[in-house]
Amino acid sequence: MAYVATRGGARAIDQAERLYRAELGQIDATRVDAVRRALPMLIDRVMGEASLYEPDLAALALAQAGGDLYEAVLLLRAWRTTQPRLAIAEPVRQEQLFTHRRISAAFKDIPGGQILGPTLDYAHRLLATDVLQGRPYCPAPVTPAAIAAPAHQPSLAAWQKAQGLVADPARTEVAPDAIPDLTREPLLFPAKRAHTLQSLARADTGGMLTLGYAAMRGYGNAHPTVNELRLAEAEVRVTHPRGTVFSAGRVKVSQAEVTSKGKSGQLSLGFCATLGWNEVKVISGATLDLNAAAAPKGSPVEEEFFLYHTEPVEASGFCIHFKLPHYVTFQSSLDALRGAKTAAAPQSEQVPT
Amino acid sequence: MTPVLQVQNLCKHFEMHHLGQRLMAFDGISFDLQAGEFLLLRGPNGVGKSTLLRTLYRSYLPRAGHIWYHTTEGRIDLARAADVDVALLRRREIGFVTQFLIARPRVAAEDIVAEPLRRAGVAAADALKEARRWLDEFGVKRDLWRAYPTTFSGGEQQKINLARALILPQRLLLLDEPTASLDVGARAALVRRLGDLKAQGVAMIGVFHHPGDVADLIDRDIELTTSEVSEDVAV
Amino acid sequence: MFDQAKTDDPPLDHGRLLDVLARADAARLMALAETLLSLLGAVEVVQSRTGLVMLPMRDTVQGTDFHLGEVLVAEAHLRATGGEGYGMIVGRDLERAMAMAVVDAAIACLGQTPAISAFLQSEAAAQAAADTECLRAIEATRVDMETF
Amino acid sequence: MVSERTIGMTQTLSLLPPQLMTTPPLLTMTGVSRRYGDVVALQDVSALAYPGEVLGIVGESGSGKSTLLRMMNLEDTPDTGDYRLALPDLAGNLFGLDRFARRMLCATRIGIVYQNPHQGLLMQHTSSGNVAERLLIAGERSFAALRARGRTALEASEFPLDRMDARPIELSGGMQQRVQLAKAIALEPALLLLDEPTTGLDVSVQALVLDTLKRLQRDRAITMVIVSHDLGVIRTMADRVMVMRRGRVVEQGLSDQIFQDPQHEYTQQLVHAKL
Amino acid sequence: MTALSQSPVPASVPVPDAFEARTNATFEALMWALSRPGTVQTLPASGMAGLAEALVDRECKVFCDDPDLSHFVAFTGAALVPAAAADHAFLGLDRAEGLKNLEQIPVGSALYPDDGATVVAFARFGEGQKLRLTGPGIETSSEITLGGLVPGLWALRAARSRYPAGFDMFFICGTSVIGLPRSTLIEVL
Amino acid sequence: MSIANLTKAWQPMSYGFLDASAKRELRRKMLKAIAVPGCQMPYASREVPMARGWGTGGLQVTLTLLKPSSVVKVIDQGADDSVNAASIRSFLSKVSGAAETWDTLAASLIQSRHRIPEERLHAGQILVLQVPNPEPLRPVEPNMSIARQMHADADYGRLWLILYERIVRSGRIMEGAAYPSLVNGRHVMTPSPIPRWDVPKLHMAQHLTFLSAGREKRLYAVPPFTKVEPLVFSDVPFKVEDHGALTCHRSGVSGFYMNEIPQDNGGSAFEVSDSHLGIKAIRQAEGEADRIGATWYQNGQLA
Repeated sequence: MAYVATRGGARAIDQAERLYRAELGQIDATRVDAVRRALPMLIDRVMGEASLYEPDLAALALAQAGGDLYEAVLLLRAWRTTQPRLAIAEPVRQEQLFTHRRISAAFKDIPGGQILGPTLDYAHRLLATDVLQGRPYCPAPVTPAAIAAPAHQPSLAAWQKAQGLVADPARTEVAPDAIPDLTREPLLFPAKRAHTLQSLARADTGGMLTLGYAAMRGYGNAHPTVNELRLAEAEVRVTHPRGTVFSAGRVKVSQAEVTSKGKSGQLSLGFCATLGWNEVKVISGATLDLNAAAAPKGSPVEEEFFLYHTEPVEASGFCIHFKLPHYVTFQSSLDALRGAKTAAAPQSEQVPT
Repeated sequence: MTPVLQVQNLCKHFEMHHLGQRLMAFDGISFDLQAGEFLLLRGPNGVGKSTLLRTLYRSYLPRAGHIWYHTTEGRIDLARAADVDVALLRRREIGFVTQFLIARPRVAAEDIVAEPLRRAGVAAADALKEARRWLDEFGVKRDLWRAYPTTFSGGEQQKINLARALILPQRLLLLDEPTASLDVGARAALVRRLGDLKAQGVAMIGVFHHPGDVADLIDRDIELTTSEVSEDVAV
Repeated sequence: MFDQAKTDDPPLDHGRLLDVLARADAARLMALAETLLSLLGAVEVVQSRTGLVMLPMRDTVQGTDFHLGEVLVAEAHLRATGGEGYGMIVGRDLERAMAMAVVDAAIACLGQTPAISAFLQSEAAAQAAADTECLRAIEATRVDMETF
Repeated sequence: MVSERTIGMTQTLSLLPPQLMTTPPLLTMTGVSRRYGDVVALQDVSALAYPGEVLGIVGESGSGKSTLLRMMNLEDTPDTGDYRLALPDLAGNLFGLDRFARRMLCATRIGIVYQNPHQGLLMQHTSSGNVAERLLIAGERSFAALRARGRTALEASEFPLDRMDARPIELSGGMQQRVQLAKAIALEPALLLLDEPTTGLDVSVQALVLDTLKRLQRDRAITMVIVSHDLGVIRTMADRVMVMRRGRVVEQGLSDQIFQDPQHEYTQQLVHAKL
Repeated sequence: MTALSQSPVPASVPVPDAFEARTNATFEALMWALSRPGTVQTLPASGMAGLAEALVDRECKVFCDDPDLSHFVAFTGAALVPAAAADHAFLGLDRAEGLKNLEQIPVGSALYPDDGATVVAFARFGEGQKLRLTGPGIETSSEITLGGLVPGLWALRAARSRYPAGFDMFFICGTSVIGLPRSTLIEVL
Repeated sequence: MSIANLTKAWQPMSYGFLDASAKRELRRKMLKAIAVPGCQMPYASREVPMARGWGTGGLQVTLTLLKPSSVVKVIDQGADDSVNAASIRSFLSKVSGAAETWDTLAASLIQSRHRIPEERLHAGQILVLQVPNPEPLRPVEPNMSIARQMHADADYGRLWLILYERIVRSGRIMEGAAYPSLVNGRHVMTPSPIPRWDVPKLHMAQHLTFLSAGREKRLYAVPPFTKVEPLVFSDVPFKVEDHGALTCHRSGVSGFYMNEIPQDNGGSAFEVSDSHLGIKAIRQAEGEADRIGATWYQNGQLA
């Protein structure tokens, strides 16, 4: 009988995974469907951070990870890698958003009006304990208005630019193919604005809130006021082989602008948008964008700092990689350390000086 | 015999831009100087004797005229010679002796004196030996040789200066009141050295407050007369 | 239900009809496509797959286009003797994309036949109605600022 | 070659080309112009430095003198101009060299001492290490030789050897300049560039540093270009002086002539302000 | 080894399709060709199209002087560009025109050596110009002969190489390929 | 004919996990990496089903190379049964159908974290090293753009300076793993955090080595027969760890890199770090015909 190594790393990891998955039990389409229907806000958050829009797969990722957000995002991001990129859609423009919610805190009323849309902002945060006592909670239906809201709303920033309240920098037209893409090229600093906004769109919600909150509390240069916040649906406009542009469907997006008084007597605006509906993320992100311009080196609102540190997959991966064995490199350092100790006494004899 | 120096219609004036004025120093100076000849410049204070010496040395730029200087490689007009050529000649064969020493901190007296020899390529030890001989000759006390002249009295500084200026035999020496503030011993040493140099064929032009000190050396003199003309310059 | 639509409406342009097909009810679209398939003759499937479409957005502050992230889509591309058909829909329903491609191919080969036209009109109407219903609910959340 | 010398506003006196000096200049720069946006930093500047000579460049801040020195150190390329050093294996306009060749040339043949030691030194590394880095770039791979050559260079710069492994950040300004100097001369460069090397130092320290420079110049006959707004420094150091103003050379000449008989109105102002 | 039955990965053994198998084998040949400059490696199919499908797609800029191949390259999604903008160039180096194109090919820079292009050309192996190769991938030195190439090619390569900037070459002869990376020093014998 | 049979079955995963365009990008960069040995090539670095820092860079290179006939060995800290190695190996075989092996000699493809096997790799083998931080200049220059310029200039003076000052301060070079090494006389690389013991194995080797950092998005290569020279002074020789005289308490082999196992009695025991070499030695001792291949080190000395 040949010698067989019995330490069994393979067995251990297999059993460890079983132990984890035993807790979760069987995962079937019903459970995935339930997760998708029950947790739409969480699904949106996972899709935004994974930067992959597919609610069923996000639900599957959440079910499979038992709700561990970082695991779910990693699952979805990794799965993304197996799929070819077919096209780059036409850029989404604010005036084309099918808008569900649109508010501004900067003005009492704005052109197009304040549309609250779906929100818990003014709800009382009461636990529906009745549910645990067998009485289902049944939300009351919306009473529709007689007329429909306009699907598209005017841009507040455009009004502000027209009023000269906000700088209106000339923009250069970029073909969708030529938009910088940080999933295909490294992030270098000072970052291109397209990289910054893409990185924020994919960033970790909690991390952005933390750094954004630091800026809001006073570690930034500017106090943010929500200029315009939108929850909306965007058309995914693609090109038919014959050249016709059409919409392949709609996806949910969130978008926020925050503002504060800037230099030269104008307002400064910060911007952030993401896939899915996630208000805390876009307000935090817009605050970081607003504060980045004048941020001191090494401060949490400096672009390099917040972009490097809010990437959820890199950050969580690096954090947990410290669980990996490092004994070979540790041994090498130990050897160098011991060598230095023995060499320290007769130093001059060992080494030419 | 070719003269060492031929000065022709030399003219110097100063333009003072801030005053918008032109100050005439001298005009139409011409003379020749032979090897071993000693020429005394005479005239009242302010007449431009020192200015002429400095012009010959090219510390001042002449306005017009020529300063033909004869070298072994041919003649060169110091009035128009390239800066590098002037610098080269100053290192090799044209000396200027003043009563002012630009001493540098932390350089010993003997090193200052030896420097021209060092620059001329003499070995350090030989240069130092020669420097000490001249310090001794001019009566600088032995315990000062290693000291820094910045702290010396005017007279002692002047001795260092002379030793330095005269250590390297030149072909042309310009002497600007070298005897001023010298003690009797040093003055005698200076005159001895100048006599030796003259005997070796060095041509000299001097300005002396007391020409009697060098009366035996003088071959010829030139009297400068006042020609002060100030004119307004269109600026 | 096709007879509900007015058949004298002008035909939809290509972009509009693709919009409608991509959003059309899956079951009704499939049913139509199955009926059209036999009319197309030999069909070559060029592509039937899922993949990603990168979705850019234009920042409202500086006008910079940037990438929001990728959207999973199903794509179908086929060639029939009289023309080609293409379908792309958000999501991963490959059959729905194929059905869209079949209808698109049929339009390319046969034009907007009465059956196709009726389908397009009624789907467009249904989609508009769904949007209106949604927007009426949204309008209910408008804050009226001129009530004091 | 006849160099035109502008004297005042009223007359010109042409100097003759060198007649006795047969050695060619080590440094020849001709027609160098450089604009930064709308700002003219240098306008048709030419300069020569002969072997063993000390060329002083004087002018107020913004006159272009430091820009010119940076050009000599190949840190920047002019819009037009030619720059040559008469060194073996080095032909052609140095502004045409690529980054890599420039870096090697500057590391091995040109030394520079900056006004701000932070610019020339790695403040967190040892003083000897700063000198060693220069030797390492030139390919020295023996640790013993690095130590020995570092020590020699520091000693020549009159740096106290018991502090050779101290970091510059722990040293006084004068000492920092000595480390820069040691680094600059470690490879016996053909050309030593000094950019306000004593500005910001105490007067006594300044004198000591100048004295070290003088001594080096005498003992090693290194060609030097020294830039300073301080006339005293230039007068002490330079054989010849270039006076710069607004990116142009307004006057040049033998050091004693520039200080005793300045021709240009601007030079007269400078000299009178000093005296 | 224990089977990880519970892991949510498809249980069946995946099988590469023909495209995957072909491009994988093509790349392997190219990789070894470049790793051992001058050695002859075998491609799964003859011609340049196989290299194109293994290497280029919509993220690439390709120069191609053969119309048939251009059509194929366009199908991969790559942009067809002038030689001066190409990251991959499929050239006919049997004629002077090819040399003109090679003169334009990007060589990258010391800062971004990866901007130096990949050049693919046909050649005849075992005849023509004798070359001595030294550099990484070659233990001491080796000699090859490459024919069917326009004169001046090696001089142009030498003139345009400024290591680490430069371009990398593959020569194809039937299903055989030889790689000459920029790190190889070529002496024309 | 129906819509259902026109439609292809959903392929939720590509062969070898990576989609074709990801593989093409890696292929392009791998070729450039070979063409400029030791020079870090930036690449997009896709997410793979493993957390960043767990070998995602190595994994992408391996997945690009994999085919059903590949024979794959994966080690972490020298051990095939190390948890991370086992995990990666089983993933690789599952997505590619490639065979798994623990035997260095049998492998066509070896992915490793922190070690190079003790048996000599032969021509035709590919070693993929996982790299956490590919930038040797990071200790002297944290800014990535400036570091890149320093590589372009071959400006390694400050890297040498660190070594110089280590000797000045400590009397010897203190660098442990990831010893900076000059490749092909031009680019300095970090040879991944392998011990100094393993660095000479890269010099003029028969095999091809790829080094890939997933989180940092850089990959580089050492082709066969390429000079890899650790930065050392001519009079302060490069020293590998002092393991030449140690003996493995489990397999009895000596003269190889060892793991130190602290003992209850306060001392240390040693076991050979290349675990399968130890297994082969035990099998040989038991009279089995399990051949140990030629090793880089013999009797504790580099052969």
